[in-house]
Amino acid sequence: ADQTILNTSYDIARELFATYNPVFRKHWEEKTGQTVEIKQSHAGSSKQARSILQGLPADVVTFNQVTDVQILADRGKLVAEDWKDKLPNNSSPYYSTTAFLVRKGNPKNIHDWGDLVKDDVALVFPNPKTSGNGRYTYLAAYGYAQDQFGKDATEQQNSFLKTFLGNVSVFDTGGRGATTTFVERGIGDVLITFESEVNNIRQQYGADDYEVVVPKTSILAEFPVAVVERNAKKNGTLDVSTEYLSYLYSEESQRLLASFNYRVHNDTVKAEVADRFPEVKLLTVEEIAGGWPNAMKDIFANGKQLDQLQRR
Amino acid sequence: MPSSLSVASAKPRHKRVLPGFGLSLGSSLFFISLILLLPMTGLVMQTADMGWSEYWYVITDERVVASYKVTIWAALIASVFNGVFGLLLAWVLVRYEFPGKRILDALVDLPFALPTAVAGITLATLYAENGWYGELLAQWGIKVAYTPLGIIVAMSFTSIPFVVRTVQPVLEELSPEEEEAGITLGASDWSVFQRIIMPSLWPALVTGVALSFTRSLGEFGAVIFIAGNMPYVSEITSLMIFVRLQEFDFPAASAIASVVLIASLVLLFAINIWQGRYLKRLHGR
Amino acid sequence: MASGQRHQQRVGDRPAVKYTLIGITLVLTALLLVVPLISIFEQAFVDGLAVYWDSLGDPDTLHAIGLTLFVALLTVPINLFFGVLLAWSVTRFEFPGRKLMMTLMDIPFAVSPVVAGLLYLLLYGNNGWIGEWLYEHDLQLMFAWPGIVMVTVFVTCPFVARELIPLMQQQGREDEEAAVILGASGWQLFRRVTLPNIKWALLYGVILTNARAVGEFGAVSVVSGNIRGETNTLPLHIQLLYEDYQATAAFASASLLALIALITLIFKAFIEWRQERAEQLH
Amino acid sequence: MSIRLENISKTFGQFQALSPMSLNIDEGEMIGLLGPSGSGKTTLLRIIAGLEGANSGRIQFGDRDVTNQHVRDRHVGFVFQNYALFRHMTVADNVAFGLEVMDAKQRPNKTEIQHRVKHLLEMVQLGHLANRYPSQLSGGQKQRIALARALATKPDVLLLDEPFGALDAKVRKELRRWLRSLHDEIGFTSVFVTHDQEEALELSDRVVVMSNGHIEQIDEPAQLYAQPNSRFVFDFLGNVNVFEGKLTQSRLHNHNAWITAPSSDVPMNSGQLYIRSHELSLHTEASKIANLPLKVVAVNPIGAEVRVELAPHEWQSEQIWEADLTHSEYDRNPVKRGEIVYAEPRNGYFFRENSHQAPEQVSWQSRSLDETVK
Amino acid sequence: MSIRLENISKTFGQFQALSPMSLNIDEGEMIGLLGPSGSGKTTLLRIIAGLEGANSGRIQFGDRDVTNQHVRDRHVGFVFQNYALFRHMTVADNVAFGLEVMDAKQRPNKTEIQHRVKHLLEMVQLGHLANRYPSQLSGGQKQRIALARALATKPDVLLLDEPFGALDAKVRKELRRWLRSLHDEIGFTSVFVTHDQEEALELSDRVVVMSNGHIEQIDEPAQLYAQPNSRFVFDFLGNVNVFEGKLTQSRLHNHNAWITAPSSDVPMNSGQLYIRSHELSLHTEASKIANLPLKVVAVNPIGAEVRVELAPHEWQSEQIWEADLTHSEYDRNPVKRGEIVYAEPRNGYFFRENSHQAPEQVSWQSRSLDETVK
Ligand SMILES: Nc1ncnc2c1ncn2[C@@H]1O[C@H](COP(=O)(O)OP(=O)(O)OP(=O)(O)O)[C@@H](O)[C@H]1O
Ligand SMILES: Nc1ncnc2c1ncn2[C@@H]1O[C@H](COP(=O)(O)OP(=O)(O)OP(=O)(O)O)[C@@H](O)[C@H]1O
Ligand SMILES: [Mg+2]
Ligand SMILES: [Mg+2]
Repeated sequence: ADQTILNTSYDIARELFATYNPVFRKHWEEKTGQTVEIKQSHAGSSKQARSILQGLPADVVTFNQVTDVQILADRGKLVAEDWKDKLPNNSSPYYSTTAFLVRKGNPKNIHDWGDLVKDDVALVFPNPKTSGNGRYTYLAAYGYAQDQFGKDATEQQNSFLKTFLGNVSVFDTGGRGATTTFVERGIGDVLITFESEVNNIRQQYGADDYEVVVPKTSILAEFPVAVVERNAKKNGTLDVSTEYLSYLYSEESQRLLASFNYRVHNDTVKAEVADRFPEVKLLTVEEIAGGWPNAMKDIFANGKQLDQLQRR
Repeated sequence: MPSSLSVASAKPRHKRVLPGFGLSLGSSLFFISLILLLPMTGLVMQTADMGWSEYWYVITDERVVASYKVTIWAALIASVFNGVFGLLLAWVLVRYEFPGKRILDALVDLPFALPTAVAGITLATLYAENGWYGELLAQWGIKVAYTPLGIIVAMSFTSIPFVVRTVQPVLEELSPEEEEAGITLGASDWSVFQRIIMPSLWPALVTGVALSFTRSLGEFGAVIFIAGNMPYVSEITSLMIFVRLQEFDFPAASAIASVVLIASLVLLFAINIWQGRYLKRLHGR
Repeated sequence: MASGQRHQQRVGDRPAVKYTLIGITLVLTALLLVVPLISIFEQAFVDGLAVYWDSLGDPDTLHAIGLTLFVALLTVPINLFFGVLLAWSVTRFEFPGRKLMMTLMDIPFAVSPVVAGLLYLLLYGNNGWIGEWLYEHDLQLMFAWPGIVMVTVFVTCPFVARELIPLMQQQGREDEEAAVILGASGWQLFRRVTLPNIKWALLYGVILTNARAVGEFGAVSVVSGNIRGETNTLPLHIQLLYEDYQATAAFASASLLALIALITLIFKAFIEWRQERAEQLH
Repeated sequence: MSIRLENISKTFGQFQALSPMSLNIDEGEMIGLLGPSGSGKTTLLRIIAGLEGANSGRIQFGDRDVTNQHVRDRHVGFVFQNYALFRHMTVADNVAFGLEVMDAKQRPNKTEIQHRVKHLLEMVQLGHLANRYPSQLSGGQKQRIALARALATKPDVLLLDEPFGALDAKVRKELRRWLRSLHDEIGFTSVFVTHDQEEALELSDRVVVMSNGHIEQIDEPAQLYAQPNSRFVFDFLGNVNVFEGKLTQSRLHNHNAWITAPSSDVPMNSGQLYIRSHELSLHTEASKIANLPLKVVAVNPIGAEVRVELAPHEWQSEQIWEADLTHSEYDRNPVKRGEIVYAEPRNGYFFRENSHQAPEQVSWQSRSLDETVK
Repeated sequence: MSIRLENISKTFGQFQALSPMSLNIDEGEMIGLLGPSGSGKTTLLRIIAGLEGANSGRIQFGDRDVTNQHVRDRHVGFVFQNYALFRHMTVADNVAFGLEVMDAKQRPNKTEIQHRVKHLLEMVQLGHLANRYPSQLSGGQKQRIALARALATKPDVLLLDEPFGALDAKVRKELRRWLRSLHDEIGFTSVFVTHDQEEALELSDRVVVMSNGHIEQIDEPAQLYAQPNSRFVFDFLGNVNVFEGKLTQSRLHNHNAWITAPSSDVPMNSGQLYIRSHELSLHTEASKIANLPLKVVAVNPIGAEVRVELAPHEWQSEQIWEADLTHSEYDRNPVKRGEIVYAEPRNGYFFRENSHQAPEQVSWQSRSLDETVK
């Protein structure tokens, strides 16, 4: 190959990019006549960010955590300060939201966040401390509470969240672990995870045993992408890297992304798959917690809101 | 003759008899420094960045302290269980002949070879309430997976070879005569075991249990899949380190890691010294 | 007239005790070690043999197997070499700090593998003082195979020495002194007198080192970078497959690891058996 | 307590360690098992103790058939070759062990045990070492502690495996005496193993000589010495010179050397003449009795006797000869290294060629045989 | 090659294993290091070999100062106490080892090595065992192989640590003779360690008696036996009876027992009289020379002499006495167990109370001292 780039991505995107890469390779060859080889690295996105900071020579990142890209800009000046503005939609070619997976027939009758704090409902979702997925879940619940009880009703919000956290049976460290716990170990009544993953699970474990419930309010989970400019420059792959990310916005790519159960921005594709993605009121992190940096600082940091609510 | 006197009184330089002192000690020091100690400087430098009070604050965080308790208790129970089971395994492997002994011997090392995550997932599969063991145990009202009990199971699985492999050689070396002496004096098998065999096994057994204990303190992969990771209940210290890493807080992660490391080293060193004393009593010099 | 009677003079040789203990051990081992092993294979074969073979034939899996063996192939000789020297210096000479050295040797047992990986990362990663120098000279240690080898060496380094030290202490240095008096040089001494005496322990150390090197996950995962087809070792690959909802493929690979381990261990048992037989012959 | 072994045999795998043998030991007797390495001494002792099971045969202690009894119930004292003291226990604890593990109903109380231990330690003259560990004791001290431990439970039978094996001559001798007096005082029946003929002869009431898993001879020491009934026993009891000769004209010939048959009433034949080293005298020329030219190899005038080593001169013998002279004999004829001397036997034992019978005693002296042999 | 030790001393940590000592060994001499356990014999031997470094002092082999030379370069043969044969090599390979590890330029070629090994094995009479492994040999055989191995490189100095320690009396004696003849034949200088006085006296040209890291005495065997210069040496050489008495009226008294001073030219004093066991005669009543009533404890009429054990009767001695009688002496007065007899010394050695001087020889015989002592 004329050029080689390394795409560093979150752990469950292996299949996705394994499908996207040949598409892009063809596109790039048509466009420039050059061949490109794309290497993939998959692991938890925080860990990936850490690795890049310590020298993993990634050219592009495709994460499921805005903070993890941001840290590359903040700590290592590896990514442009204004990376969010480099590509449309906050540099998020696709997005998803937090949804529920319940057992067949929805025996506990779960329809929205409010149903999750019932006494006899056991929840499974990954640990917000270790997993982006978990943080989204927590923020979504928080957003619902704000929505429900009013922005200032801190006490009610807290008591809701406390019960919500108290209903958790198992805190796995990652989304996949939580899934296994729920599906294979048969623990819990509701698995809370990304909508995209919920569909994955149904494909993997059979559509019949589980039902997806998408709550009326939820959170906008963006899947940010960025070029690691310092590395790309060093490797001389800036152009192809940029194109690798831009091309994710093409109609062909968006269709591909939708087929992996992600929500996309391209209107044509959106219309095609509308039946699969019910309307939801999507709150942004900005709206719920004043943006990721604040969320991390005020909610997830050591001893802050989450810790306080979890205290015995 | 003054000249010969002065020669005679000069302290002779004695060359070491066996070759390779310089080479072996040099390489060992080099190896230990490069592979073991140099990386430790990373830990030291990370923690040195924070002040003492901050260090103290990080390592005494309420949730972290809770995790110490869980981890230490679980590791303690797991290593004590391993002490008993490992001793039994070693005993059976050394003392008896039976079909399948070699396979049993080989199986002992299995936990070393399996990636810890695989071990964790597999154990979780077995002990979950819909797993082979979980179902059985559920009838008795015992839950293992996703409780502190699960932590113990995972820890003891990953560290059992330490006990077996340290006790086994010592048991093999044990002379039959002391035992026979005990029996001719009229002692029952149990008193011989307890009063004659065990005192000779203690050093090895304690070392094995200590190694198993320290390994359990540090275990992560196998435990998190089965622990449930509930705050204050089933969060282990390694998870706390992992959380700090996820938060990109390297100094805090290093600080907590240093607590575990120092505790382990102190324990091992103390045991080395104790063992030296104990053996000295048995062997004279 | 009594004939052919046997007495049980060693403790625990009474059949009741013996078979109870063997029974308990076998049951416990079956429950604690064998069933998990079976469970791995069961999950590997849920979808049938064809799927099993397919998942092992995947190029990424093949590469991961190759890389894992390559790492083990480098790690084992390094640790063998230094392990022997370490054991030699500790058992054959008296010097201040000997006890300390023996404790330091156990550091890898005391350090959580993830922390071990982190230590290396902090030192050789871009933020470390060595790392910066390495970056400037375009030397990629971390997130490439050298880093993987380094942490694997770290994690497995005590095994050889730990196997050798008790044996060499017990054997004493008289044989070697005899050889020196007869004029043997250092190398001759080692090859012709020491090595034949310690070869079984050495082999055992190698097998443990190998088992652990092949199976190491935590430390390697920190420094590997997880680049598919490049720095993914088999344990990492298993993790990846699992995360990616390819449980069957993951367990197929895991079963392969278990198999590698079992084969080396059975190989060990075989060699021990041959040794015993040889001993009985003379 | 008397001990009765009937047809005891033992094999290890294919190897016959003991051929069927019987042995009766009287109450209060002290029996020495003597034999070269590998002759089965330890095996026999362990079978008596019950530490090893016999393949066939029966063992009785007094009237009690103990064949199928466990070691524990045979109630014997056993002293191991290398002492087998419990390394992690003090001397006092070692001695107390046998008492402390007794059944609760038989066990003396704490102070009683302490008292007994103290007494035993004083008996072995080591009261001051009660709190030491075995590793801090010398060989002789260890040995005594091992004995005290074995005696603590007042066994009727005491078995000792090479009790003085690793000690130096002085300590050995002391302990030997001490054991003998203890034996006579307490009156237990004892069996001990040794490969030292002097020890066996000096210490035992009767000696059992073993070789290759057989009993070669059982006799009182003096009897054994006077009438060894095989070449093996003779050889093993030591210090013997062998003259192998062909009978011609009532002389035994070996090349140029010869010895006359002492008198016609001993029907001599070709065969081997065994002569103990103190039954030789040395002369400057051949006598009527014998022509045994020997070259003096070494002279060792130390102690009660002068030991002269001699190499056969112009005739053949497998081994160097040795003559033990009294100082006065030596003074009469002070031989020097390198000299040729002529030996003359006083008494000897004759083994016929190709025969496994007991030897015939021959004497060239006027003094009657009985007296010499006593 | 002669060996010269000057002011050699050695400490292990705080413990002084050897106090500064000097020793000259002539070329071709055979020296025995004799002493009780822990007296530093092995340490001294290892220092000569270079296996241990001395803390001070100088060692010369011939004209060569080897103090700072490595073991390898000292070119000595060393036979270890427990042989230290290479377990995984055959007998032949063991013997060949020293030759095979020589520098390429010095090393004999393959066939030459084979030849030499064969020769050596024949020399130790074990040619037929060339292909066995050490574990298949008996103790005596191992010992010889260890010797052959040490001799293979033709060392000028041969050092042996308790070469006959673990063997039985018969084998021991045989090997002893064999070693002596080998020594005389090849002519190396040898130093061997033993704790057996008989062995030391019989085998060595000179004996070095050690105790507590000191050299007590260096002398030829006969001289050592005749003139031990300290209580320690006397005691250690064995079979000695001690009479401790106060001088009153030219008699040494101990309770009711007494011994007269032999003649006025020996200025006697209170002190200890050492009498060897063959220097005693037994009588039915006290004589003018001595009144030493003793009770016969045991009579052992075996071998060249009759050994009688005696307990002091109404006086005090730390140990049992022993008298070695010739058969004719015994026949004249055949004492019985339990009888009271009166001993009379012939020769003795007198150690003054509170003095560390060499003893004075005393004799009650008409025969001159020189003759007795020879
Ligand atoms: N457990 C065993 N297995 C096989 N052979 C044995 C065993 N114990 C003893 N033997 C063999 O039986 C024979 C007699 O052994 P035993 O120990 O009784 O000899 P011993 O007379 O005590 O010799 P030593 O003086 O060397 O102690 C020896 O040839 C020995 O090798
Ligand atoms: N490496 C050592 N460290 C400390 N002490 C030692 C060492 N080697 C010997 N000693 C001590 O030095 C003294 C002399 O020991 P050495 O081995 O020379 O005695 P030995 O005369 O050979 O005794 P034995 O007859 O028991 O072999 C002993 O008290 C011994 O404990
Ligand atoms: Mg024996
Ligand atoms: Mg010694």
